[in-house]
Amino acid sequence: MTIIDELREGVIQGQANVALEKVKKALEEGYAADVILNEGLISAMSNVGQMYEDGVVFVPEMLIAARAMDKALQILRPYLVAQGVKPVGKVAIGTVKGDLHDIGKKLVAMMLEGSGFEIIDLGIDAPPEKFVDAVQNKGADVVALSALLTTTMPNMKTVVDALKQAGVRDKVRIIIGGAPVNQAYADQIGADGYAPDASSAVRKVREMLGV
Amino acid sequence: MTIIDELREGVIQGQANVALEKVKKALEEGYAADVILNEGLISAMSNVGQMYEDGVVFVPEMLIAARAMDKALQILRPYLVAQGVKPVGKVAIGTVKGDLHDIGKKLVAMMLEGSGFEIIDLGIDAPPEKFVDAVQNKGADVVALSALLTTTMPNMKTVVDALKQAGVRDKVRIIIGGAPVNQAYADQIGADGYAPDASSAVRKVREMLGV
Amino acid sequence: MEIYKHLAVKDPDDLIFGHSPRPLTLPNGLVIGGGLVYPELNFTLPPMSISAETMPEIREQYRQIIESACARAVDLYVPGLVVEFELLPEMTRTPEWGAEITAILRDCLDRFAQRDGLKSALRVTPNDIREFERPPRMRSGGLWDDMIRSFELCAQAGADLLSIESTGGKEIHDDAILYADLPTVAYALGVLGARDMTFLWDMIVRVGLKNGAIPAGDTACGFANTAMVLAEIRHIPRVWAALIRVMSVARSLVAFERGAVGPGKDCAYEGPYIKAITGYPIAMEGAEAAVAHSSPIGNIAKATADLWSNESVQNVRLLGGAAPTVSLEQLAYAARLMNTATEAGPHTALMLRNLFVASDTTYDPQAYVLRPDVVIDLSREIIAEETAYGRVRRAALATAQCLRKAHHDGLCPLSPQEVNWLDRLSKQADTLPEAEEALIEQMKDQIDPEKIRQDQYGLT
Amino acid sequence: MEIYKHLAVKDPDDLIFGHSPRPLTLPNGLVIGGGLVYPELNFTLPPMSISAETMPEIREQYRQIIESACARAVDLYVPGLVVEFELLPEMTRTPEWGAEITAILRDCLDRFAQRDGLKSALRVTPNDIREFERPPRMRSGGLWDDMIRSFELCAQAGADLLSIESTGGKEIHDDAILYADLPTVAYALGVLGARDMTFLWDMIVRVGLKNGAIPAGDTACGFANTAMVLAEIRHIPRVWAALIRVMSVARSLVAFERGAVGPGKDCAYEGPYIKAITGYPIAMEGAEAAVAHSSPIGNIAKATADLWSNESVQNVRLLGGAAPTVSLEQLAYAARLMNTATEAGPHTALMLRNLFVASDTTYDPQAYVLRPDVVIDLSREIIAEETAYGRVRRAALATAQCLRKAHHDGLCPLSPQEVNWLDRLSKQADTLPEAEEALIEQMKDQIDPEKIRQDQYGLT
Ligand SMILES: [Zn+2]
Ligand SMILES: [Zn+2]
Ligand SMILES: [Zn+2]
Repeated sequence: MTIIDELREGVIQGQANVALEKVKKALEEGYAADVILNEGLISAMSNVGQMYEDGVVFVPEMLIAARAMDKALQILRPYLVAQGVKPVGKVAIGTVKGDLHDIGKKLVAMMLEGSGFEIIDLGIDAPPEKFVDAVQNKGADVVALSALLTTTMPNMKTVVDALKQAGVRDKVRIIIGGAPVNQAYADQIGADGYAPDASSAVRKVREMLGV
Repeated sequence: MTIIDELREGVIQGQANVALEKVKKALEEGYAADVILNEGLISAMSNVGQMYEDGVVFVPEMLIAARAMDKALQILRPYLVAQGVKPVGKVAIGTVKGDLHDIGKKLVAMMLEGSGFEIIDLGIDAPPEKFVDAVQNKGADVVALSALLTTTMPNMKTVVDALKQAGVRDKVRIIIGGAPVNQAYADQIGADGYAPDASSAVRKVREMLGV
Repeated sequence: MEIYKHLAVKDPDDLIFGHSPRPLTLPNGLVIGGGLVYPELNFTLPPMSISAETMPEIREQYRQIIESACARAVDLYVPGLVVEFELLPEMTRTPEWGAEITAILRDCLDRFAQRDGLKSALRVTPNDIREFERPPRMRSGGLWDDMIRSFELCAQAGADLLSIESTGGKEIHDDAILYADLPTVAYALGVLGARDMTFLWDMIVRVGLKNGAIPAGDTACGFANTAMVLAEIRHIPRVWAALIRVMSVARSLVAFERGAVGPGKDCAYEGPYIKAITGYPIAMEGAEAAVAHSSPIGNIAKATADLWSNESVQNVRLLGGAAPTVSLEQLAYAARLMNTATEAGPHTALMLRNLFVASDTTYDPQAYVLRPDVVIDLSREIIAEETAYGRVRRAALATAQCLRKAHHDGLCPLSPQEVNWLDRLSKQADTLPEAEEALIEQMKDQIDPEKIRQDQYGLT
Repeated sequence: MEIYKHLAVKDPDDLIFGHSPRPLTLPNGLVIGGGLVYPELNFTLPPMSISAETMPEIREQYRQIIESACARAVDLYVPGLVVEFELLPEMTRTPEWGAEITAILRDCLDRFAQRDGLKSALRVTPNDIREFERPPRMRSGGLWDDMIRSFELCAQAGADLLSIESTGGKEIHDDAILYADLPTVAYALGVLGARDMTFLWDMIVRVGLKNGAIPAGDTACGFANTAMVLAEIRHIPRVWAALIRVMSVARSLVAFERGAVGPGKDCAYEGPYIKAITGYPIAMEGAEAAVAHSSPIGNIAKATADLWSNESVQNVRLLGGAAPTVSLEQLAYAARLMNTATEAGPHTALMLRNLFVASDTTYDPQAYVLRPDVVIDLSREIIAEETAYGRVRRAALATAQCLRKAHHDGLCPLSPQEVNWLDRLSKQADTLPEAEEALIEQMKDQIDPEKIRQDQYGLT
């Protein structure tokens, strides 16, 4: 078992400290940062994601693995920067204004991160300006909007309109999700896509960015 | 009991032959045709309508009374024409294209007739041209549209559009009814009103024509 | 051809949900009427137009409906599922469209059968589009041809069960309901309807045999349910609707005499009579069908159901998911309760059945005539006659008497208006001639040739 | 303040629908928990924005909803009706709006009471809007003030019953569910939630007393139902959701210790425990609430209900009428069946209850923990402790053991993954300190001050 294998195993088991150790060791052993990232961390998360889809594990195992990956990433990040490794893409994600639902958004963010995306988490009850700011000033390639209430879903359109107003609509892809929305609603408000759950959100975002 | 009272009673009881006899007798006695109409026939139907609203009788009693009134009207009509009595208004009524439901339309027509309106019955599955013709060539003041299916209700809009196309939309009031429609739908397709049942349809049509 | 002279169920206690004397076993092993009650899910489109242009959207909607409903069925461990696809008229008039949707549903049901072991059956119900021509041609013409072709193509596309809500005689029946004209109702059901069913069901049975689909059953929906809905909104007396229900039995029975083997259609509330007489399993609907219409028989309809249906729900979105998926869950729990009772033993099942019965019977004569003991009694009367008309007449006479007694005994108290109408209708029933020919003769003058072509019923 | 040390219901056979040891009698004579089960109808708006501009349309919608639902209730002869108006957050933030709608509902219910003799009660449930500020201030600030004012104005506008779905502790509970972090769940429910409920319910009881409205009850909706929904979509293990349900009992109980008298909230599936412990009547929801969410307890939830609810349905149009009217009919038939059984006598009622129970318990541990005998056993364990935290801890330990035994005995078979998780969670429960202070100390480092203000819970 190589150190990369051990790292992967540590992340899958959700052992943050093991992951931390193994990343350090891998760097010492001279592995390139992008190799550690792709073959260690992202591969581990994709593994866990598959187990989840197969019904072998639940979300807690995924989240605990993601937490381990996060810890490891903190060590790895400076090396990635030095090596000039860019994230697959940057996603600004938030639950729209008036809506306090956190869970769906959290899962999508976690799975996107596990697939190599950089996440700008705008939190819940997020006003349109925050999304505009993320695109204008923080380089978001994708805006992901969540709403769980039929009364707050109209605020998704407000965000789309604000992005238009700010003249940045063309620079960004918009994806929406949440119980009350669907593809037809995405079309109607001028979003680029809709995803019914976290796994398909990752597929959809990849598709959108052609990665 | 005057002969008019006897006529009224005959209609209420749904005795067509009695109604027929009494109208003849009233004419012989020198009653004016409009008096016989208003104080005999229409008054009787309004009486039956009230009993229905009070839950004392059902629709069959009303229909049988209306049948008696119809018979009497056949005798009376030439006298009304001679006297220059006009109906309160003319209503062209039909179930829209693709829809075969008859009952709701029938009840509305019956109650309108009982209130002194002249009815142009366009039947069921009625194409837009029939409604246009009724307005252009038969003097309909009101077009009443019925639909019982969500799949045929869009054909109500087709009729409204056809009336516009033909340039007669302003000459006529349009009222709609039937299980799947409501006031909001009436507004949406540009009809003038909506009625949830036969009694309110009569009220609504009266209101529309200011009679 | 089977003429029913004896009851298949003689003891009221044997007339119970899940069990029919002649259960139906499908090739995939699903047994209907063999002990378990299954949900029968129905659905339709939200308000939209049906045309070649909208067909892609329509296909997608049916795909989503069936996918989501099957997933929920698996989540809820249903032991079996029946899906009814009731075509929209446009889909029968263009038979290819109906067949396409049938194929979509078939495909999804097969996938869930294979992947999740979900046992299912697909009932397909083309429309009786003959009435689109007025007066209708009942045995030939373009509409007839399209209707046959719809049956054929749907059967070939994967329908397991074939049904129809046939309308022969309805041309004059609607008015007869509204005018409370009992002889015309008897004529429409017993003379016209029965003759039409004979011709029509011979065709459906042939198509079924040729294409490996089961001829299931018909319904008096256009007759007795029209009356039920009118009674619900207080347009006609409830006793009148109850009489029409029992009078409609003889008409629906014709399908079975010609070769239908069940399960009867969900909206055929005459189903318990059909089951008592023929022994074939039936679908019923009640409380969970409030999505489609209100009814006075929400619980009692469960008493004798082999399939439990929601009648029809539009594919609109509710908080809990697509409305058809929501219906599936409600049906699944209702069926699960009945099956739990069956599993607990006959005594428990009978007690639950009796609760369903007791729940509704005192409120409405339409519920009263679904009491298992009443069903058995009146069924016995009905099959004492050998012709459809004779049975309709006997049904009218016996039901009027039965309701009078129920009112008198306080088992189903009626309002004074209802009692008055029961008398009026009863007197009308008394005037019905014994001989069918006499009624035909009597009707000759009254029939409006602009409404109905009597020659289309083999009458001259 | 009442501390519950003894069970109000000791015999599992006495824990049954319609009957509670301490029924509630309203001024109009409606008795809840006195023998009959009534429908409790909930409804909400279809997708639309809530603002001053849309308020006229909103008023009209509520007017139509209640009018149509009451008419159907009369048509179906319901012996009583409870209506719940759960405000939308905007209506609590502008308390006048919530009060306006309350007045509209009140007016309609009064009209139907007078004209048709429809006995009813109006439950009004303002929102816990404190969470709109993050981290929330729990005991002061503009949101708190608006929330109190909403209770006051709604009570003055005619609410009979006051409820809330309070959220104290939820700031950290959501994550704890997702991470399967049992100590944090215990802390959120037993330490934070219980403290918040004490403060909050003292306020609600005061408002109720002053304005003549009855403080009814709270629900662990934001906690245990969040877990249930996540279990339903397979995000978390079902045993985890079942544990959280029973752990939540101690928190919901606080409302009753502070003066709530029921009926408990519909979505509080911990209700049977509340009823067993306090003797107050409860609302429950299940199969008919599929309009709002899927659930594994569709039938068993009926076993102990005094009010039977649909949770919430949007005012959209179905073939059978407005969706709330459709729900009303479904609830009416469900309640009628239960009342028919009650009328038939205790033996029959108990048999129906047992069918509801048997129907669901083998499929899901969340159903299993609602078994009346399990409820009584675990309730006894819970009230053996005197503090909320002690009760939460005991609930976790006892429920884990109970589920292990149920699996072992084949009463509620679990998948290998579920068994694995039951072990993991059970081990976490074993590590819970006996003393509340120890847990508080232990949590100090873990709490993120950006998420929660501990001082708002009387903690330093
Ligand atoms: Zn039907
Ligand atoms: Zn149907
Ligand atoms: Zn809730």
